[in-house]
Amino acid sequence: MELRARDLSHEPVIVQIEDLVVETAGKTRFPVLKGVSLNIRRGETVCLVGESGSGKSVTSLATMGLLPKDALVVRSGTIRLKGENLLALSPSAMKDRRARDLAMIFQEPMTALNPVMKVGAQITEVLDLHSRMGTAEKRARVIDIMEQVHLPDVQRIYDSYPHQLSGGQRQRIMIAMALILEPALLIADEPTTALDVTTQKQILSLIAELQEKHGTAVLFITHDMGVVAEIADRVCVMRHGEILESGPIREVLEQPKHVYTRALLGSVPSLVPREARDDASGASVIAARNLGKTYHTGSFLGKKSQVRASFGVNFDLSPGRTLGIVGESGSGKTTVARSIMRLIEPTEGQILLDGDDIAHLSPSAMKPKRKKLQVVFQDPFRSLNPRWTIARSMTEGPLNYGMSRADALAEAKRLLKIVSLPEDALGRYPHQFSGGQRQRIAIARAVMLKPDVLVADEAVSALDVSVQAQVLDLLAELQRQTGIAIIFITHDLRVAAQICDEVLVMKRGEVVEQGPASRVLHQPQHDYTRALIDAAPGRFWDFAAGKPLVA
Amino acid sequence: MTNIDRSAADKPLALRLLSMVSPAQTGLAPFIAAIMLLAVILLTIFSPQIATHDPLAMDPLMRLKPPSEAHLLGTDGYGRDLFSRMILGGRISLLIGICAAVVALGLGVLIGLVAGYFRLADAIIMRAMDALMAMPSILIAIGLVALNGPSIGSVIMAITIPEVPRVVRLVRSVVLTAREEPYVEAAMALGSSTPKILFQHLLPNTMAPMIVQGTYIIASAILTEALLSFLGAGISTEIPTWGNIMAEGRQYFRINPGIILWPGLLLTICVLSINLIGDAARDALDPRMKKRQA
Amino acid sequence: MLSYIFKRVLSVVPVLFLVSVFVFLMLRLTPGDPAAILAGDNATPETLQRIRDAMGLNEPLLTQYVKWIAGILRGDFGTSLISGVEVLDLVAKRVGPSISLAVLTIIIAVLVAIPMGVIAAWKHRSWVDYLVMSFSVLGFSVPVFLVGYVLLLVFSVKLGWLPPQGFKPLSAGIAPFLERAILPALTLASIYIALIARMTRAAMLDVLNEDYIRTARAKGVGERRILFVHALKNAAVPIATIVGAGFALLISGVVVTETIFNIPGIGRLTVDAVLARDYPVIQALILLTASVYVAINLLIDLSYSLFDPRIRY
Amino acid sequence: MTHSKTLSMKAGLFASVFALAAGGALAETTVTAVMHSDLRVLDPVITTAHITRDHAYMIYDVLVAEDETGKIQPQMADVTASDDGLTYTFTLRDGLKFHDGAPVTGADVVASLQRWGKRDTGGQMIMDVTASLEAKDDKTVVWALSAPFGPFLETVGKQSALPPFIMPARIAQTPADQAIQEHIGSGPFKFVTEEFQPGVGATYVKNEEYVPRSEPASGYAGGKVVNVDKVRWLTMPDSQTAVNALQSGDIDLIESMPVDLIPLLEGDDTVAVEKRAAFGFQTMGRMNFKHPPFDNPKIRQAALLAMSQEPVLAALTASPEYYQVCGAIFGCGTRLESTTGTETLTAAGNPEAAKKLLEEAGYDGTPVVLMQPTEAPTLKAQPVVAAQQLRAAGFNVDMQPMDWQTLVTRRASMEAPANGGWNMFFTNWQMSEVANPVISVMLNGRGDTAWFGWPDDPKIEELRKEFIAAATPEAQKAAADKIQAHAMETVSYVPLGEYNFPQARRTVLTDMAPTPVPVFWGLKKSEE
Repeated sequence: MELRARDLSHEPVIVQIEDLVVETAGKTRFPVLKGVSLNIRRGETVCLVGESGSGKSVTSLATMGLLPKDALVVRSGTIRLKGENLLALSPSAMKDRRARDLAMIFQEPMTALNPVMKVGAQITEVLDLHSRMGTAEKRARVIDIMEQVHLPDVQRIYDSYPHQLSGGQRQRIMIAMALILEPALLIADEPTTALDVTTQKQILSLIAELQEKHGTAVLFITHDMGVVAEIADRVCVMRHGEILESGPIREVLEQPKHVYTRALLGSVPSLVPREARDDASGASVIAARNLGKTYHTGSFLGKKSQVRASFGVNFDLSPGRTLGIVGESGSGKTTVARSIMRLIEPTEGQILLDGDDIAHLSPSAMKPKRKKLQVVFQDPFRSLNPRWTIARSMTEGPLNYGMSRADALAEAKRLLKIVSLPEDALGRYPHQFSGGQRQRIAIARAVMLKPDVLVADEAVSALDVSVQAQVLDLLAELQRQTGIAIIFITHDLRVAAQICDEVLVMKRGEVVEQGPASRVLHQPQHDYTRALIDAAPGRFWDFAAGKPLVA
Repeated sequence: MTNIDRSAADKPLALRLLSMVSPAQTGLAPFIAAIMLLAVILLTIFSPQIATHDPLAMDPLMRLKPPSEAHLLGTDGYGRDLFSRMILGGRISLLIGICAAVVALGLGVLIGLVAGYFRLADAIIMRAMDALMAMPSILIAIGLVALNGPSIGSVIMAITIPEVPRVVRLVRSVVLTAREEPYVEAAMALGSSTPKILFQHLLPNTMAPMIVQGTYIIASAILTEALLSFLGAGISTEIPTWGNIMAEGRQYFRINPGIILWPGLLLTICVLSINLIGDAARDALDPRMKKRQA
Repeated sequence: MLSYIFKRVLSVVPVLFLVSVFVFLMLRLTPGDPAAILAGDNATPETLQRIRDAMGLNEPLLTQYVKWIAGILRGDFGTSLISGVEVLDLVAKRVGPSISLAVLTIIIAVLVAIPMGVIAAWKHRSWVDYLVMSFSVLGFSVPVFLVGYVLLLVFSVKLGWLPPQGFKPLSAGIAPFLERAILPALTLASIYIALIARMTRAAMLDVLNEDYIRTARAKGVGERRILFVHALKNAAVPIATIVGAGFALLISGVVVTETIFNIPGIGRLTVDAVLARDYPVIQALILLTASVYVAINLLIDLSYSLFDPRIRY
Repeated sequence: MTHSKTLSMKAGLFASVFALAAGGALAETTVTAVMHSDLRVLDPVITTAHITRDHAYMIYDVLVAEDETGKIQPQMADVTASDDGLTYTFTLRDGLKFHDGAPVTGADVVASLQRWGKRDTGGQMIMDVTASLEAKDDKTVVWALSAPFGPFLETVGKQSALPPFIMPARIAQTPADQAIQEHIGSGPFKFVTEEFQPGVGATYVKNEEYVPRSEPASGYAGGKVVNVDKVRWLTMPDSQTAVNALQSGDIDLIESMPVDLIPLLEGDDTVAVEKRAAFGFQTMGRMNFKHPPFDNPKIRQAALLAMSQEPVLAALTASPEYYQVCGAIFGCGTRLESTTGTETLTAAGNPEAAKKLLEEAGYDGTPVVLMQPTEAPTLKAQPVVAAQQLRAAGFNVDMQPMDWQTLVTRRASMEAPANGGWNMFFTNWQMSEVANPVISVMLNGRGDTAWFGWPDDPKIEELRKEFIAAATPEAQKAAADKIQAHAMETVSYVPLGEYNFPQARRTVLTDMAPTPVPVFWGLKKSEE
């Protein structure tokens, strides 16, 4: 696999956006897009890449004519589709163009389909609106497109509701719906972000396949450089409503001109595992022995059922080292994290903290142990009590363990400095900070108690890639200074590669592979691990270095 | 990556409440409502100063007089000055509303916290609440007034008790949701005790919905008081309320519609303002809490 | 599905049991003596005592409760202490007007409120929206009897279009029924419309923000189809819920409306019975209304699966 | 209101001509009336409620009855008295039949009288002196007394509150404490049991079998000729609804028309508002003799001094046209009228004198618990006005609102006010119920067996015996005067004046009897 390098200059320009300016509606106009221009040729894929708030989704919605009308308005510019200015069309004419000439698929396949309509009907609706086919003909056409997107058991799925399908299947339905009338332009707004990597890979190749077949122009919006490397012909890097840089994919990846692009590429974690560190002490600070959790559901009348959320987890972790637990959604990795934290009580096995089994301790017996075990959660917006000042949140733990308020505050100040936040942050509330800052506060709060073990549950997944890098650096720095052991739960192999000494790969509650990061990521033994690594987008490219990876 | 804008819900309560006073934020309606409510409250607070007559002084020989200079809105069936009774009546009605809200919230929060946090109590408490909700509130209220006699206290109790299950359900659901919040789990990890989590982390979460619910209870309590009076289970005529003024005026509606319409108008303005402010508070406090509990 | 229904029906039993206990205790703790009411002005204490004995009011509470429940299980709700008429008979004669009034009200309310709510959500923040919202807040804020009296004054007294009071059953013909039922139904509907319109609007606003509505727009679906086909069905569950929950509101409205328009329904029967301490009648009525309330909400719960295929039992 | 009788008669005539032309003559005539209260209790012996008595007048007949001058006349039976006044012989007239077809016999009469005698105050007094009460044969009943009972016929023939109605013996054998289950009489109307709905109304149909007396109707006596097919009583808790219904033609009669609403009917010639009878009601307050402060006669007198009738009456009845200030406990304009001791009551009261008396009596501010019914239209105003008057005289009044049913329960409690008892309440009597010392329950002075308030007053009992024993009208009057003076001195109760709510009828109703009890024989309804 390598970067695309097709010459499409002979193909006609399908869509041409010129100087598009979008502002917020109302009296105080705030510019959201400040003169965006781009064009896409037939059969070409243009990636709009940028972090949150860069304006990439607004560009796509403006093109579809779907801007929320009481919030955002187009001030100036043109959007030409096959020469026709879409912005000048009447609402009903625009409605007519949608699906026929330009179509869109969205990020969340879980919510983008109407939950109360059968999926076949939802695809058929497009034909109802834009064609005059007979019922049988419509059905045949729908079945055909469903087959084109490689859905299994098409006849059954035709009569299914969205909730009866998997995420990948739903996204295929979305694609079928978008492409059934063979529009000239397909806008894909983060269509794979919510999917697991293995599904993501399938969807990306499906889009490429259909593009090839129908010559569709694709505007692909993503924040993921890996995805960009997989599919883009050309890239436009956006920030703050402007396109900073655009060009053929290879040009942008190899010789980024803009400093922001360089920074962005530099923050993409590499899939190359970190250099192995010596296990200095050898003594494990925390260990799991055959740990498992089974949920029992059902009531006295209903059938009883069991869900084995996780089982057979074993590991040893010594101070100063990091264990990664990697898996897709539903793999049970979070259950393991919560069991270790004793936020839930495991149903089998042991958790040895400094050699003591804490798996079944009562809340009061657990209290002295909690000091040594701290946690950082995924969502920085929910992990701090919004009603408490930072000072109150940070001192909560130490006060629980009898530290004086003054000492706790002094310690909080010291740690804030370490996580690069100003001292006056103490008096402020969480909403006054950005996501990255909050996550750093959450980390500082966790280390206030000088724990031996820190569990980071998807602690960087909700962050933009540049912020992600900062937080990972911070964790590494803390580990270097304090010798804390870190259990890092993630779905992202790149992140795992970057910071883990050891990796434990989970699938459906079960550990399928376990070992030093370098070995697991380089010479995966299990098929699943291999599939995961295979599916990691852009794995052939070293973004920081701007060159292909040599395996 | 797209972040959902949660800023509105994350700000502390006071800040969020402040935002609702600004007309630029929420439109004019809450602003006007606040002014109207303030006017009604001032009118009732200063009713002794504003009243033209002693609202209790009766003169049966001067009954049911039409509006005149001496009696701005005329007189009632005992020859008492309607205007003076109406503004004093507002005071009692508002007092009943506020007391009912405070008592209902107090009881509801206490029971709701227990139900939300302790599994065992939950099943029993919620069945009892279901039973209370299944009984028509107005009938419970009439029954309770009959039980305790129509004093202010018993009317407040009668209005309050049917409101309690709604508050309990709300508090319980807030507690159940908040329990799952990462910051609550973080607090557990930080070694905070159950009472500390209950009262310092979970209880404040109920504040925003409780403020909103409280305004709605005030509004509905004022209406219920009027209904109780109308059905003959209200407070004594010696203590004027909007409800009993209207209830007494009911049979004279065709003779002098003002006896019902004026207090009715004032009551409507007051309840309307409180409801609008409740809506605005809800929008300001929690944009996600769109659905009004029925 | 069947086992779910069975479980839900079973779960109603403890609720109704608690209702029966609440009602029984509330009444027996209430001062007021049916014997004194029956005996009238000239009764001596001795006579009262003998009448109470004859009515069984001097037995221990538990005995009275057990007798009552045992009677209910046999389908015997007792006889009115005051008029001596059988409670079932008394209630049966009164149920008709209340039910037809309630049904008419719900029909009017749903027909008016849902389009109102849908349009308000569609024209969010326009004058239509503000108008609908103002109306619905107003609906919550005006005492029901005030609405009733104003309607009565305008349409019956001043304009003379409609009779001012009374009730004709549907069996007497649609026109005579509507003639007398329309004003009370409108009175009752005012608050119900407010409630449903408000919930419809809120639910529709939620739904209209959903991704699949954006998907539909991206397919080129027109506004009307988006509102009534895509959005409304998704908003149906909260709307159905509020229709059920609003039933409680309807009951208190019925009590008042029946008084104003002199309709011989169970609302008035209940108030009369409470004021007369006619225990068997009150107990039966509250148990009945509570059962109806629980049953309606049960049905609505079960109906969710009609609106939303994700809900399966 | 009718201002021109001829005009409305003409209108009525036209209407009936039109109705004839339309073939309406065959149509049923139904009179729909809104009575003063809801009919719930159907047994006329178990309760004194007026509405139950009115119901009884529809379906039952009585032995003897008052004519319009108050004289007792035969109705079901002729009656002869022996010279010594100790034996009364009743002879039933021919053609009397119960609604189930059975003839009325002496046995039925005896059983009915005996049940009545257990419950009615007057009846009890007669029963105290009864030697025997027997049916000699199917037609003859002989009532023998052991001592003369002056007002015997007046008591047996009284119009209120518990007249002795005649019902079949099998029904009359129901114990007097249990309500009867069957409603069968021999009166001019039959009760339609299936259509009886407490809280809604009751229906009566003409008793086709009834044979009226041949004399013209007079008061409750004479021929009870029924000219309509059906009478429906409707309950309307809201009097304004009733007025609306009257104007819209839904109903024909409002028995008790609130005076305040009369202006609504002005200018409507299809409706007439009129007083039904010369005598209306007496409204009164009763104090509790058992508990402080009203156990002290001086304080009772102070309360009497504090009060004034007119404000009470005005609040109750609105217009002087329909009320009358009157201090006579047996009623103004009656044979026994005396107003001794009520001079301040019928004037503006004398709060100053009341204050002085209170001081003298050493009133210590003990609260006076005044029971106020909140929902009974003819009873809720009195305590409110009285409370104001008592307060003006220095009483510490604790007015406790409650529904009427709570009040009737609570007034039976002999406990201290603090323990669920009371100090004062108010009620109303039809004038015929207080017309003499035998009938008037407030004048019973037998302590714990007396009426609520329980005065232990041997003196008044003596005076009542004197009245019963009085042989001549003059002697009766003299005894009654003494009772009035005594009652006011000890303040047996506080008469607060007389009022008379008018009735409102649509003018299609004609020939209504001017009796205090609303009876439905005699009246006619013309087609509109």
